[in-house]
Amino acid sequence: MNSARVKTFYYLMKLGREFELAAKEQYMQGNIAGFLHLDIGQEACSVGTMQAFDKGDVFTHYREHVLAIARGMDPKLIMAELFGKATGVSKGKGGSMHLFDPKLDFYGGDAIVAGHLPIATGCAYARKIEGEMAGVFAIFGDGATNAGAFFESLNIAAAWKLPIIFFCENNYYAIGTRIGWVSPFEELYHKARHYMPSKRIDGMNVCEVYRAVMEAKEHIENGLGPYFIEAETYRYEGHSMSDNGKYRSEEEMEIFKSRDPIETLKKEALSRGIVEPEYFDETDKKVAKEIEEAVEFAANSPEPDLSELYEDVYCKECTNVVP
Amino acid sequence: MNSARVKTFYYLMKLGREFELAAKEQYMQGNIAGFLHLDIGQEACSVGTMQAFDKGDVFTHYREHVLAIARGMDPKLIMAELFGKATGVSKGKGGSMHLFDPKLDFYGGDAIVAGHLPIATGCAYARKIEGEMAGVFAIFGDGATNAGAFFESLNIAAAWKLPIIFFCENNYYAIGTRIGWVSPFEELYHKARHYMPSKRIDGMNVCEVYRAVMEAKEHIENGLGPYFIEAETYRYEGHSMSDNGKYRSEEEMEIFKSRDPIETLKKEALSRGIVEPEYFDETDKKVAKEIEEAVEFAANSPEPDLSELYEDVYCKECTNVVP
Amino acid sequence: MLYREALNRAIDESMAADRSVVILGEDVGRYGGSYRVSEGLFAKYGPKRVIDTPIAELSIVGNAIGMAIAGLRPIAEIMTVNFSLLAMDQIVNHAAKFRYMSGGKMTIPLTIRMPGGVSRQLAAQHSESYETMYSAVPGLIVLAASNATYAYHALKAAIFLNDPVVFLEHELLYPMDMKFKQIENFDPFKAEVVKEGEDLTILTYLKMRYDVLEAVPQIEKELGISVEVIDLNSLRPLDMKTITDSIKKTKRVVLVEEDHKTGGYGAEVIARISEALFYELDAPPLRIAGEDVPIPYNRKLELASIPTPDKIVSQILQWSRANGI
Amino acid sequence: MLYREALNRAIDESMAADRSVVILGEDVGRYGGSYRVSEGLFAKYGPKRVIDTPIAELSIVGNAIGMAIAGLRPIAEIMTVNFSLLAMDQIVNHAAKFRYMSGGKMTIPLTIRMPGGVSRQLAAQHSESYETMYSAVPGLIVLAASNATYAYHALKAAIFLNDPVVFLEHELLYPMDMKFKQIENFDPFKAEVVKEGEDLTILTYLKMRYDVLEAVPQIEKELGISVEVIDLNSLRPLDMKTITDSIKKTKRVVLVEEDHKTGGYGAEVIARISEALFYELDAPPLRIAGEDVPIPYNRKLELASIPTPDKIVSQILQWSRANGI
Ligand SMILES: Cc1ncc(C[n+]2csc(CCOP(=O)(O)OP(=O)(O)O)c2C)c(N)n1
Ligand SMILES: Cc1ncc(C[n+]2csc(CCOP(=O)(O)OP(=O)(O)O)c2C)c(N)n1
Ligand SMILES: [Mg+2]
Ligand SMILES: [Mg+2]
Repeated sequence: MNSARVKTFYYLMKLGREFELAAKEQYMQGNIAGFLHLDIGQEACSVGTMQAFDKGDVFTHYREHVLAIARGMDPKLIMAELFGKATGVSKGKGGSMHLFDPKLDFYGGDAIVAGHLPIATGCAYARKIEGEMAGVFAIFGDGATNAGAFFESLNIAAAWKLPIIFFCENNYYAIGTRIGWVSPFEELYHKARHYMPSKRIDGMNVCEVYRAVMEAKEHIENGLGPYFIEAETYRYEGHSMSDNGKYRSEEEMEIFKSRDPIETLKKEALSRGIVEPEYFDETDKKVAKEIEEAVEFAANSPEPDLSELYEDVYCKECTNVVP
Repeated sequence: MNSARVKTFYYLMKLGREFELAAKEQYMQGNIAGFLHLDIGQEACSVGTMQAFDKGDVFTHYREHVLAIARGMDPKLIMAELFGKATGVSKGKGGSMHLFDPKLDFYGGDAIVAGHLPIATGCAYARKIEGEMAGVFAIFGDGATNAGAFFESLNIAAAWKLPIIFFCENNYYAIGTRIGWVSPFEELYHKARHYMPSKRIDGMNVCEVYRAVMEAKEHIENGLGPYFIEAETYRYEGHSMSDNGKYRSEEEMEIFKSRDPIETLKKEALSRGIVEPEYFDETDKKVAKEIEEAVEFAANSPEPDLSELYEDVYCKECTNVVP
Repeated sequence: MLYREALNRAIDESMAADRSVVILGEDVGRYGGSYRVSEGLFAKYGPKRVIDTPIAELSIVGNAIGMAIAGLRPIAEIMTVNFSLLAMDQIVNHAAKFRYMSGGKMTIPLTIRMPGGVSRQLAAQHSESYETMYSAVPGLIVLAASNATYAYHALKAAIFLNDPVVFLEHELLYPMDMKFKQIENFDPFKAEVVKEGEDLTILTYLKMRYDVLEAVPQIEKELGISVEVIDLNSLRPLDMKTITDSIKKTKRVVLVEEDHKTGGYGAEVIARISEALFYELDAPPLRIAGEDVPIPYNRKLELASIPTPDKIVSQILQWSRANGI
Repeated sequence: MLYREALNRAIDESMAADRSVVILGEDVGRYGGSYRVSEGLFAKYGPKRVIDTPIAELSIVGNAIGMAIAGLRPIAEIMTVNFSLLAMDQIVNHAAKFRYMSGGKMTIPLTIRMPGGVSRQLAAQHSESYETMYSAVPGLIVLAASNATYAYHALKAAIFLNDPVVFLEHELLYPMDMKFKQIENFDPFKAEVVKEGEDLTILTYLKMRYDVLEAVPQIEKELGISVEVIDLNSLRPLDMKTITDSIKKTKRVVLVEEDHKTGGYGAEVIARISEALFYELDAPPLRIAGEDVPIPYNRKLELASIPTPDKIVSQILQWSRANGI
């Protein structure tokens, strides 16, 4: 890994983490409501994947703030969305779970578990027949791998050799349900074997995530069909703000915290002398400022106008005629 | 295989085939309507499975006349159902696709592809917690193996080690769609691997089907969890009476017809001297008579009374109050 | 022109005109469609644009949404309306909501065709009408094609609209030979006054249009009145203007639908009329609809479970007697 | 008693009384239920009867049907009503139809609990009310619990009924502390006259009951009338008798529901009233309902999308002016 790349990893993971911490705080202050799913602990997945998969379409679920940031979405616009403001990326109508930006080919925040997978698969189909082999990236949790929609997507993507990467963030829990209680095995890449190349990686290590996705990208771009990656990871917080995460043991938490993606990268970069020590402090300061600005931007933004209620239900041509 | 068993196989397969031929004729005469899915060519699956799986619950799809016969349902009552008569096994309300008989633990004729699989799986759960390890038998086509409901069922059955046999009749076509067009491989037992023991057998050979199900039965009865069998088979007729089956080649048809389950069994039994030659003629006559009687019974049975329209929507206690 | 030919032509012409139009569904390709609606298209446009799918309705619609996001204009065929329940989440939670929850950034130009209704002895799992469910969903457009002219024009319109459209067809209509008229500036959202009349408005749609038209002469004769028949065509949006104009004239309204009465689409129509045209009505509105039972297989029971011309006549006569018409 | 405690108690007592009662759903076991309805049950009844399922709603309901066939009395919990769309095929094509299509041989004693409604800024994919869809299905029973007393008694009744019941709960009610009364010979199918009145009948259910009750004093004051409030409780069957008795007295009816107006459950209620009680009504019926838009995240917009006490007052005042009440 070259220095520039490692720096970017660090910067984005840090930005992501600080964003989440700020969001948490704002939630507790009542400026954000609804379901808020934090990505803390899983930043290596969000950042490593988006750095590698830099073209093509991205479909994601509701735990997507950091993914969106890593894709290039302005944290200001995300924070404003969380605040429900008119300046938010979805005009305040979507909230934390729905951060859409077609300009970044970023579609998501689907709040129906596995619901985005058939959509991603269909998108991959369209890209393929148009000859755009950058393809599609679809990310989801361990819980999603028990859903019919997930399996149908694997089957179709494999049958039609579609350019799509399935990326499973296996953090072992779907809310309070341990994956092993509801799946015959916890190593979920087995579910994709016989359908496509499929591997399990360390999702706490951003470089490993990056490399795996680069490999997968080459595979799909060469028209070899879909690719499956299972990344072992962990969320430090509860499932959402209304969950205290108490169903997990302290030991388990500690094991994963000792593998913290940001700390690991920093230590590694320092010990191998890839990045100069000052970089980290400077970056931390820069990030703090950016996040502060994002919160400020969100706080000072206007709420959507009431007239927005009936906007965006239908397209303009249709709005005239449909109720 | 002992002589008695082979005789039973022959008798039931012949009875099934003649039943189907009679049903076809009655359909063309206008005495049967709706969707009629014939099992001709697939009798080894219907008979071999039910002879082996002689206890436990059976869940099936709409191509189920011969399965029902092999389970012990009276052909008269099935034919009457096809005629839509009050004496039919479902009082004329279900028709060909819906032959239910809880007394035989026979639930089926589900006309939603793969729709019965989660139900069978839930039934297996209940049997398991009640300690009844005879378990459940669920039969379905190749087309069903692409449905979310199928995958969810494999996953759950495996996660909870349920006593259930998944039996796939791979006749290569779902109506006019060749399985290879919509699945990454045509050998469908791969879909169950990693979840449970899983094998592919010759579904045109009733003895092989029988043996495979016996093996599977032992597996589930011993509490080892689910078992998957893929049986290669072929339907000689179109998907239903409204399909001429023209999307398949003559050669393909001939190959399978040369493996005809009834003829194969007869030849084998004769050449190995397991069954005396007279048995076949006698049985054919007996079968012809039974089927004739079934048609007669159906033809002479009364139609359901109009008052039946609002019967059976709700249970008796509820009928008084619900619209 | 056969009803199914009208649909075929609409798809064919749309595909010829715009290469972003694709069709997907079970057996739509090599087989030509289970009701032969897509016959010939596979040969003409090839497997990339005429897509045989696995039996996985959730994915048929989900995939189509993804294609729409990628810039295609997919037509998803659901073999029978019943199976659309497997795709309900994709239709309602995804297709219908993406535009709104993205603050207008997402556009899902998607047409979902669904044959439905009570055909001939297909029994409970193959004989439904789900217009209630779909027409209740903000973000969806719901059209119901009763005839070749409407089917052709409305399907073309649907394909080129930038919103998801649920396009309902009736299984018994496919082989019917119908008059066909090419129309300029067609408005798919307008109801059709099929027959003018002065004393009673009958609202209907899909196959019931024909049962109503069969019943009308006898109703007119027995009651000595003249009946106006309106085919709603578009269920969401509903053309309240045409309905209102008619009821202001006739002062009476009957709605005929094939679906179960309780919770049928007619409930919404009657509720709107009762709210908006209360003072115009000279008699209580009447719904003639399917019975509140799953559809039975036996033909006699099946016919007893849905409106027929005879039943339409007798229920209207009974209603007219009760209300002194 | 908290609303959720009433539900918990109903389940607990049912499980204690009959070992065939089991509960399954996402996080219902070790976690205690995402709204804490099943708290304590796992410890008490163990993993065989309190079943943590994968995120696979189709299978949750499908499995439950299979359990019911095997002789159990499953309670399937769908975490939020939106996700029930994934199970729609199992609910509508299977649970609701098996008895009928088997000629009465199959019995599916199944309760499907679904929290729903507009909670607090959960946005479009988590804020629905699907009572329209379920109450339109022959073979289903649909109950809607607005309060602890009804929740407790009706849920117990549902569990021991021999037909599939869709049991609707509202997310905002779970933590509400409510009066509770033990009732003998409880009838889950009966509507409740919450408040008697002479001049106007307001029909409502679920959370809107509270919004209506909050609005009523001002309506009574401003209009100088007395209002009768009825909580429908049971949506299928609908207790037309209680409704009829009330309207015969008051001559006016308003229905308040949280769901989108177009195609909401209220349509059926208003249609029935308009058909059956036309001559009793002195004013057009009125529906006060949610707007026809997906539910937005922003709080102000969210509140604008559903009825509130203020809006109930103002819409009724406007309606009364327009109709000279
Ligand atoms: C179809 C559906 N069922 C249930 C839910 C409720 N729910 C939201 S997130 C979640 C857990 C998902 O877990 P996982 O896929 O592992 O992702 P993670 O949250 O761990 O990132 C559940 C059950 C939902 N949103 N959609
Ligand atoms: C969910 C669903 N989708 C589509 C159909 C229409 N349909 C009925 S049978 C069938 C083909 C099934 O093929 P397969 O599973 O291979 O069984 P086979 O008929 O070959 O025995 C289809 C598509 C259906 N009944 N249910
Ligand atoms: Mg997880
Ligand atoms: Mg097949």
